[in-house]
Amino acid sequence: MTHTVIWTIAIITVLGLVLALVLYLVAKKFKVEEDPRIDEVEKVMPGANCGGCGFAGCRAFAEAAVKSPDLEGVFCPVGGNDVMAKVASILGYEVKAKAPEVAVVRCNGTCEARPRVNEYDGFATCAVKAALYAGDTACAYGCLGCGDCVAACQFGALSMDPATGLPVVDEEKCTACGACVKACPKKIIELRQKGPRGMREFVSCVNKDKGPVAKKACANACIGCGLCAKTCIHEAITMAVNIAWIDSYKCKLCRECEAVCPTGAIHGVNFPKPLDKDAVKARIAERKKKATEAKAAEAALVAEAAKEAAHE
Amino acid sequence: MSKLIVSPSPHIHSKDSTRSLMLDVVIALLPAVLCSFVFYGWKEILVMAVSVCSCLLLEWAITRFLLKKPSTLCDLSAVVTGILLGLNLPYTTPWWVVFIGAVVAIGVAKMTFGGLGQNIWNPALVGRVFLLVSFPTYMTTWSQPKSLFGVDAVTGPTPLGAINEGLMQGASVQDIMAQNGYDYGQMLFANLGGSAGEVCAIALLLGFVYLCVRRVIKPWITLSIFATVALTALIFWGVNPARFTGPVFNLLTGGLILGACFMATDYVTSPMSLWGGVIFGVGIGFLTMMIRYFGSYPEGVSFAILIMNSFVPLLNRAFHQKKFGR
Amino acid sequence: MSKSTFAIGGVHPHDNKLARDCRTEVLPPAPTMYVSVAQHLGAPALPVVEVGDKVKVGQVIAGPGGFVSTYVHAPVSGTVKSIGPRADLAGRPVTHIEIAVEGDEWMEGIDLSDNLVTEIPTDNQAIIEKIHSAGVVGLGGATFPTHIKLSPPPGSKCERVIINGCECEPYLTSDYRVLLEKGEQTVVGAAILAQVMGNVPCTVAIEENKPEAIAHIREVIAKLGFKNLEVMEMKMRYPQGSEKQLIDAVMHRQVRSGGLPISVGAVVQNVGTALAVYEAVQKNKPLIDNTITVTGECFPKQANLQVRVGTPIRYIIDSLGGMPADAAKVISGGPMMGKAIANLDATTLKGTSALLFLTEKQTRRAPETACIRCGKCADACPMGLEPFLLQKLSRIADTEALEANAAQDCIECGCCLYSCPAHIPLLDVIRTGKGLALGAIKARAAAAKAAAEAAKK
Amino acid sequence: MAKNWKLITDGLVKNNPTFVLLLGMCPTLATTTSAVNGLSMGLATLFVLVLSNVVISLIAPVVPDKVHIPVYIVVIATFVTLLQLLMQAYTPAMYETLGLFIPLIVVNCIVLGRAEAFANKHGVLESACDGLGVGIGFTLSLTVLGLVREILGSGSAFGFNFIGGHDGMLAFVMAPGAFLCLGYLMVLFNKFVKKD
Amino acid sequence: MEYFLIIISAIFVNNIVLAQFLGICPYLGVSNKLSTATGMSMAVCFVITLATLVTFLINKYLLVPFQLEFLQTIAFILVIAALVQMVEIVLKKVSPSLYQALGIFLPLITTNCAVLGVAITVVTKEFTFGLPSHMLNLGEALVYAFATSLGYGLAMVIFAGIREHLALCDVPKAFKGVPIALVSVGILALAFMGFSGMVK
Amino acid sequence: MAAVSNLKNMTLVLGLTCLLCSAVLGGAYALTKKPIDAAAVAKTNKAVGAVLPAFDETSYESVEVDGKTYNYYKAVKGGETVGYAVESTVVGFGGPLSLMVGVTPDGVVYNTSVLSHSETPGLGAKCNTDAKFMAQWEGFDPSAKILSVKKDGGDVDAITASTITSRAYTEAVKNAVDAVSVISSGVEKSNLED
Ligand SMILES: Cc1cc2nc3c(=O)[nH]c(=O)nc-3n(C[C@H](O)[C@H](O)[C@H](O)COP(=O)(O)O)c2cc1C
Ligand SMILES: Cc1cc2nc3c(=O)[nH]c(=O)nc-3n(C[C@H](O)[C@H](O)[C@H](O)COP(=O)(O)O)c2cc1C
Ligand SMILES: Cc1cc2nc3c(=O)[nH]c(=O)nc-3n(C[C@H](O)[C@H](O)[C@H](O)COP(=O)(O)O)c2cc1C
Ligand SMILES: Cc1cc2nc3c(=O)[nH]c(=O)nc-3n(C[C@H](O)[C@H](O)[C@H](O)CO)c2cc1C
Ligand code: SF4
Ligand code: SF4
Ligand code: SF4
Ligand code: SF4
Ligand code: FES
Repeated sequence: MTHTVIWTIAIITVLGLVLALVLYLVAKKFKVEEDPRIDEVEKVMPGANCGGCGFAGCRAFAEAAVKSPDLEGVFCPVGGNDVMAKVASILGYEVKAKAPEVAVVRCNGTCEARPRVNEYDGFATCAVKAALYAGDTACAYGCLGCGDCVAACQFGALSMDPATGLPVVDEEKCTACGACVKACPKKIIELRQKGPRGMREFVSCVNKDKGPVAKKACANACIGCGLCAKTCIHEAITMAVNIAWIDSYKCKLCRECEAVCPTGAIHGVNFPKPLDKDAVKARIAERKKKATEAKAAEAALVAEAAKEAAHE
Repeated sequence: MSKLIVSPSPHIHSKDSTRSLMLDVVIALLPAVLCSFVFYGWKEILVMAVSVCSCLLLEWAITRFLLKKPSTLCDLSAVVTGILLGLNLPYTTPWWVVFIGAVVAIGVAKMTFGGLGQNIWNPALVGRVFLLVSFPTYMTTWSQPKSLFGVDAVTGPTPLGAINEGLMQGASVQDIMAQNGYDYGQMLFANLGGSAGEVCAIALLLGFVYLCVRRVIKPWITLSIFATVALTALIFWGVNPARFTGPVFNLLTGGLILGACFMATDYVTSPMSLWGGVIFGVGIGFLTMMIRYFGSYPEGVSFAILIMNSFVPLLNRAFHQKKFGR
Repeated sequence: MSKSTFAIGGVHPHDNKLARDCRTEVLPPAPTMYVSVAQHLGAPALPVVEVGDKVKVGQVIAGPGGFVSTYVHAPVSGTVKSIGPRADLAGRPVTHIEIAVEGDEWMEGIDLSDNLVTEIPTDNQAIIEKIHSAGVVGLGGATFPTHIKLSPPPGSKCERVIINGCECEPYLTSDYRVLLEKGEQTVVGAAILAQVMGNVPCTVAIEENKPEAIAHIREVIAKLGFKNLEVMEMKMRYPQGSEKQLIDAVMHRQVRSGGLPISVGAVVQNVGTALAVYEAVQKNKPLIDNTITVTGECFPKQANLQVRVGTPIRYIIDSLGGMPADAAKVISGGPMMGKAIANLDATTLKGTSALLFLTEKQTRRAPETACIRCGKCADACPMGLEPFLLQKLSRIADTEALEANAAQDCIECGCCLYSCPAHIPLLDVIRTGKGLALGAIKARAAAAKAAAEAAKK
Repeated sequence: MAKNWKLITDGLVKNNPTFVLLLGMCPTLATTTSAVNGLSMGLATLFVLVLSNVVISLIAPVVPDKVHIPVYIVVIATFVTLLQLLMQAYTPAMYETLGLFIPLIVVNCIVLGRAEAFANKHGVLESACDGLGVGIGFTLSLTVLGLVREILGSGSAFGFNFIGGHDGMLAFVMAPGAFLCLGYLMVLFNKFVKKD
Repeated sequence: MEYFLIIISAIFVNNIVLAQFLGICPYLGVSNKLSTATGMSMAVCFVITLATLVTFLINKYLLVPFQLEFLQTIAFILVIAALVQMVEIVLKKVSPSLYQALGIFLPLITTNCAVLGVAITVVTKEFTFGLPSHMLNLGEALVYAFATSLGYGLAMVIFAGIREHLALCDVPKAFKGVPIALVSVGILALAFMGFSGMVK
Repeated sequence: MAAVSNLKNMTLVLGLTCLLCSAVLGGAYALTKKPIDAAAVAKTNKAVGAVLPAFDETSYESVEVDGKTYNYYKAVKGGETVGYAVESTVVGFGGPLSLMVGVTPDGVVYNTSVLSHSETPGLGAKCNTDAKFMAQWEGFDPSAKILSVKKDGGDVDAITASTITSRAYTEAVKNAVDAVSVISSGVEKSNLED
């Protein structure tokens, strides 16, 4: 009996020692130089070697993480976010701080504003539809309404409004990843600065047709009249091919452009109060009047000065 | 003028639809179904009715309540599954066993994968094999049928069952055949016991020809199964006729024709390319014979088809259509 | 010779040649014509006239806008009213030149007589120049500028010219009418093409459902005594008329993926193109009109019309009795390859071959159901592709797999979508996949070129 | 205390080894032919899990990196062998039923996984609680799976036959039934228990 | 003939995954792609065969003479763990390409109960490939181990094909991922029951 | 957190762990050896006891019949052999079918039990559970009844739909009975020689 016990101890211990020794020697002899960060990352991994991450074990994961430029698609389901944060800190990645942006839909061709002149009967995606033709309204630039952008958004921030046939952005959910911008074949969605308290001003139209044509196609179209650009004293608005564009970095949110737009193509969102067009117009008129007066005054002054000069 | 329709080309479409194809399969199965009614009578009608109805009911209920999708009953694929399941069961199967078979076929093998077109394994066969494994008693006992039309049908153990059993007992194949009075002519037209679908080879072949003529299926898979079974049997039988049964016997017995013509050819669960299909067929034929000769189950077609179904994704990867200019 | 056809795939839709026995009528020009500058494959032409200019029939109004591009001529005489964007057949804005028709005054030097000129000039370079300046483009559908096709890249050699008279699309009869009514001219045109390509043999390929045309052209060839011309009777099968398939059927050679027909020694030209070549070379007449089939069960009058380029579609419809109430779709071209027209105010182009009217019942797509892996699409695909797979890969935008499975080889014939019993919009989706694959190939080629250039430096 | 209690309950749902972590699949499938078998296997694993977690949390600080796996394995294997000896001595019938899968607890990824993921970074009590939670979670899942398979496959529950001595659907006591049951139970678990 | 029966039995009839329930975790874990599945299968083949060789000898010349069979579990797992680690280290140095193909799967294999399972089975169970039943000798043990791992590879490759296919399919959301994989293995196991009885 | 991985530490820790663990195991083995042996004996006794009348002790022996070796337990009560529990293995439907057949020295089957089988659950597996089938072996006298299934003209009632298993079972019993006749004839012979 004791005999067995002794042999047990002897065999297992010797086995253990021998293996440890051999392992040590082998590891020493066959040492391969490697990025030391791999070891570091491996250390913070759960070490379950479960393969759940899609890589063959935790070490393979660590290697992939070290190689990956941005840790995209490299995620350990067992360790979760905590572990990933540690991994990120080891590898020195930081979340880039970015001015908050949000997706904006630049088409306001609602079903009423833009009568359908034909009916699409193909595979219902904007990409296929756009490759085929201009769309089922007279506007060749407007939203096609098949919701490629909605499908592209992984965050559920987009949805189609059945009443207007246009996509709607849920500002809360939108992460400004830009997937929808890439997906839209009509280049209707733009990422814009979110603005203070979400307030922002933008032209909700991309129609490049001349005024009358655009107007005929869609009641809400930007007709390229340039009133807004003329009104804006901050020089935030530029005109290109019959269409206005507001630079969100220059815009001071005075809402004057919105008030003067004859078709309502300029949208202001998240303002605490609805736009009182008349008031703003009055303000503009006031300012213009003042400006003219000032000019007149100046002219008068100049004239006076000239007079005086002549006088002397 | 109403709005013009705009769509990408082409602007016209062939008359085929999933439903029309399935309908063709149902039509092709009618002779076999009628034969089984003639030979087995009202009990078989009951099995068939329970099978088809429960398949339809389950498909409807699952799409409606679990998947919350529009109903797919109209494509008739559940009817095909129901009929084939019915043909694959002994007419003595109790109704509730048939129902369980339908649950497995439609619920597990088909709808779990997402319904028509998504499944890997032939639903009717998964149902059948599940029952075979789960309720061997019901699936292997045969008793005297009471035929609807008074035709005298011969039953007993299936020929393959009898051979299997006889061999275990040490008898030679010839003895067993003689003892049971098996005769190939009889096998071609009438049944020798077994599942309803094994009843009449001619009726099944008629359906097969119909499907080929209507271009619903291509014959390669079926033919390569037949050829492989015949060849394998020929070799073994040639070497030792006392231990192994011969080609004609193997072609005519045990659901081989039903399996080869209607179940191995199911689009969803067979390879798409010509050569993939041939290898698929050869595999089925060979495995069938191996199971028949060496396995414990007397009948191998169902298992062979299911096993080869598992290889279909690999076959589809390995064999492709011949491309133009490549 | 026995009837020939291509090796793989293909479908057999009912040919429905309703207008086959209608003689070609000449449609007078509309009061105002709108001539598009994008009537050919490649860069749009650049207008060379100004608003207010007076133009004559056949006068150049727009010149080539690039290497792959060609001339556009005034189809009518009159005053240029405007030059600017106008919606084309697909509703997209394209520059059009608006001409208010005044009289019918032709440019000098254009031979308007009916007499057949069989004498072929011997200077091939001059012929190609003439073809170029006449703005001839392929009329088989692709509207590829013909003069480029006729100048093969150095090192490649043409062994056979094939005149494509298959007209395998259902309903279309314009090529058939051209063969019957202008057989002589077409044959001379074919002979010119054969000579330009180096006195090679020339095959006129005609499908078996047009026996009169086959007989007539055989007769004409015999009569005119062209030794290197022959007629080949083809089996009826769509898409026989597709270049690659036709070369396979006629010469039993398959153009490799990404290759041009000339790589197997073939040049394929449509019947209409041959006629246009005849008119350009022998008559100095630029490409300003073409034959259009107006057809459809629901359309009151079947017709083959000789129409000037730039005629508004609505004008053609009205002149034949107006839009039928039950027509739900109007197609420019045949039912398999044609483009659905979104805008009836658009005008005809050089390549417009037909106006087809279909009812909702004929054309409305059935709802898509699950793929049952029947393989019918793969059986039908003349390129040996696997549409069921390509459509799945296209939907997940797996560019690599798409390229590996040859999505770029798709000729967009529509056989797959036509045959699918599950009504899956295969071709719709595959087109985007093809775009992805082609994009990847081009990007790679560009990168390789850039690398090679960098290495040179 | 609340923290330790949470560790235990986490093992039942959030970290359920069978349905969430998908670890220890082999014994899960192989030994659940009946509820009692599942329960026994679960308890056996629980035993090893708790003890090895405790010991490993104790020795972890002194174990060099390069040999930590062999060391942990030796510890675990010791408890497994202990378990084997005890079962052989006192529950020989159950030992035979569970057969190969008792020694295989050594390689059960749950045990080593918990050792690596938890025990070597935490104190003794926490590790014990974690082992307990995960072990109970494992035991529960195995018992439920065993119960379902027993009901479907043999028409009995915990050995009590309720369909009059008839058989059930035999496939469920064989290999296919094990996979099928686990698959469907997992869906139910995700839907009704985890509710993510 | 004997060897032939062992091979058929180990690959088809008593398939290690589908009938014996061993090595399921990596089977479910790394069968998403055909390429990884093949790599893993080859690594498993190598390790199982090597481990069986070593453990068989240890058992025969160390444990049995001293009547220490009860130490099988601990001795075997120690040896296997060390062996796998050694193979990994050596492979990484000697043949980086082979390491890329196989080595990255090695850590997964230590916790794969198939290896220990086969090692223990081989030295404890009597087999009956035809009667009478007997303990395996070294040659048979190695053939058995190799064939078993081939069976693992076969099941793995088939399954990877199926999963790649399913990835393109419209599987109900609740079943996506592991549940549908389990249901699929279930049906696969059902199909493989057809082989039962081929080798008694 | 962990100690440095140098040779000393590595071997030390691993060695120590092994030492401790093996000590624990050795101890445990010593402690459980008795109950384990007892359990093993109890198991045989139970198996033998199930197929033979009461006995005091058993001895494990073997005999060769027609070139096949049969192991058996000879049960002795009060110095007198009360029966033989023969291990008999044949091929059943799904694989080997091993029985323990208890036969009294006069060649009558006392009882049978299944040691192992691989028959189909629900069919052949019933040979281990079907009360009617199992009961018929108690006191089956091969000299009075024919040892083959009814279908083959014998007196054994087969399990429903499992003729093959029943046949195999019957064959195993027959083999055991034959073995016992050899054993007891051998015994008689040796008695005579004495
Ligand atoms: C699917 C398909 C079908 C076609 N069918 C015809 C046809 O029937 N007749 C024809 O002339 N061209 C047809 N074409 C166009 C030919 O491929 C080829 O472009 C044309 O014959 C070249 O001559 P061209 O340059 O004179 O147009 C088809 C093309 C495709 C892709
Ligand atoms: C970018 C491009 C370049 C081409 N270059 C040539 C050429 O050099 N020679 C030629 O014979 N055809 C050339 N082709 C014409 C094509 O081979 C083909 O005839 C044309 O696209 C019409 O064919 P389809 O109607 O079948 O589509 C070119 C086509 C494209 C799109
Ligand atoms: C799935 C299945 C399992 C079977 N299992 C057994 C079995 O365990 N034992 C047996 O004797 N026969 C078994 N059989 C064989 C059949 O039951 C066979 O028909 C029967 O043994 C002979 O019929 P009989 O017993 O009614 O005369 C099995 C058959 C099948 C299909
Ligand atoms: C030629 C053909 C054969 C079929 N064979 C079967 C069959 O054997 N079993 C079955 O359940 N369904 C069969 N179906 C119906 C259908 O394809 C099957 O239910 C699908 O596998 C379900 O996804 C068949 C359909 C066709 C067109
Ligand atoms: S796709 Fe990205 S940018 Fe667009 S709405 Fe969604 S989250 Fe915002
Ligand atoms: S915004 Fe763009 S992508 Fe979105 S529905 Fe409109 S056209 Fe499609
Ligand atoms: S459209 Fe493309 S994929 Fe479809 S049949 Fe034609 S060539 Fe093949
Ligand atoms: S024809 Fe349609 S249903 Fe058939 S394989 Fe192709 S895509 Fe699938
Ligand atoms: S338990 Fe067997 S591999 Fe995980």
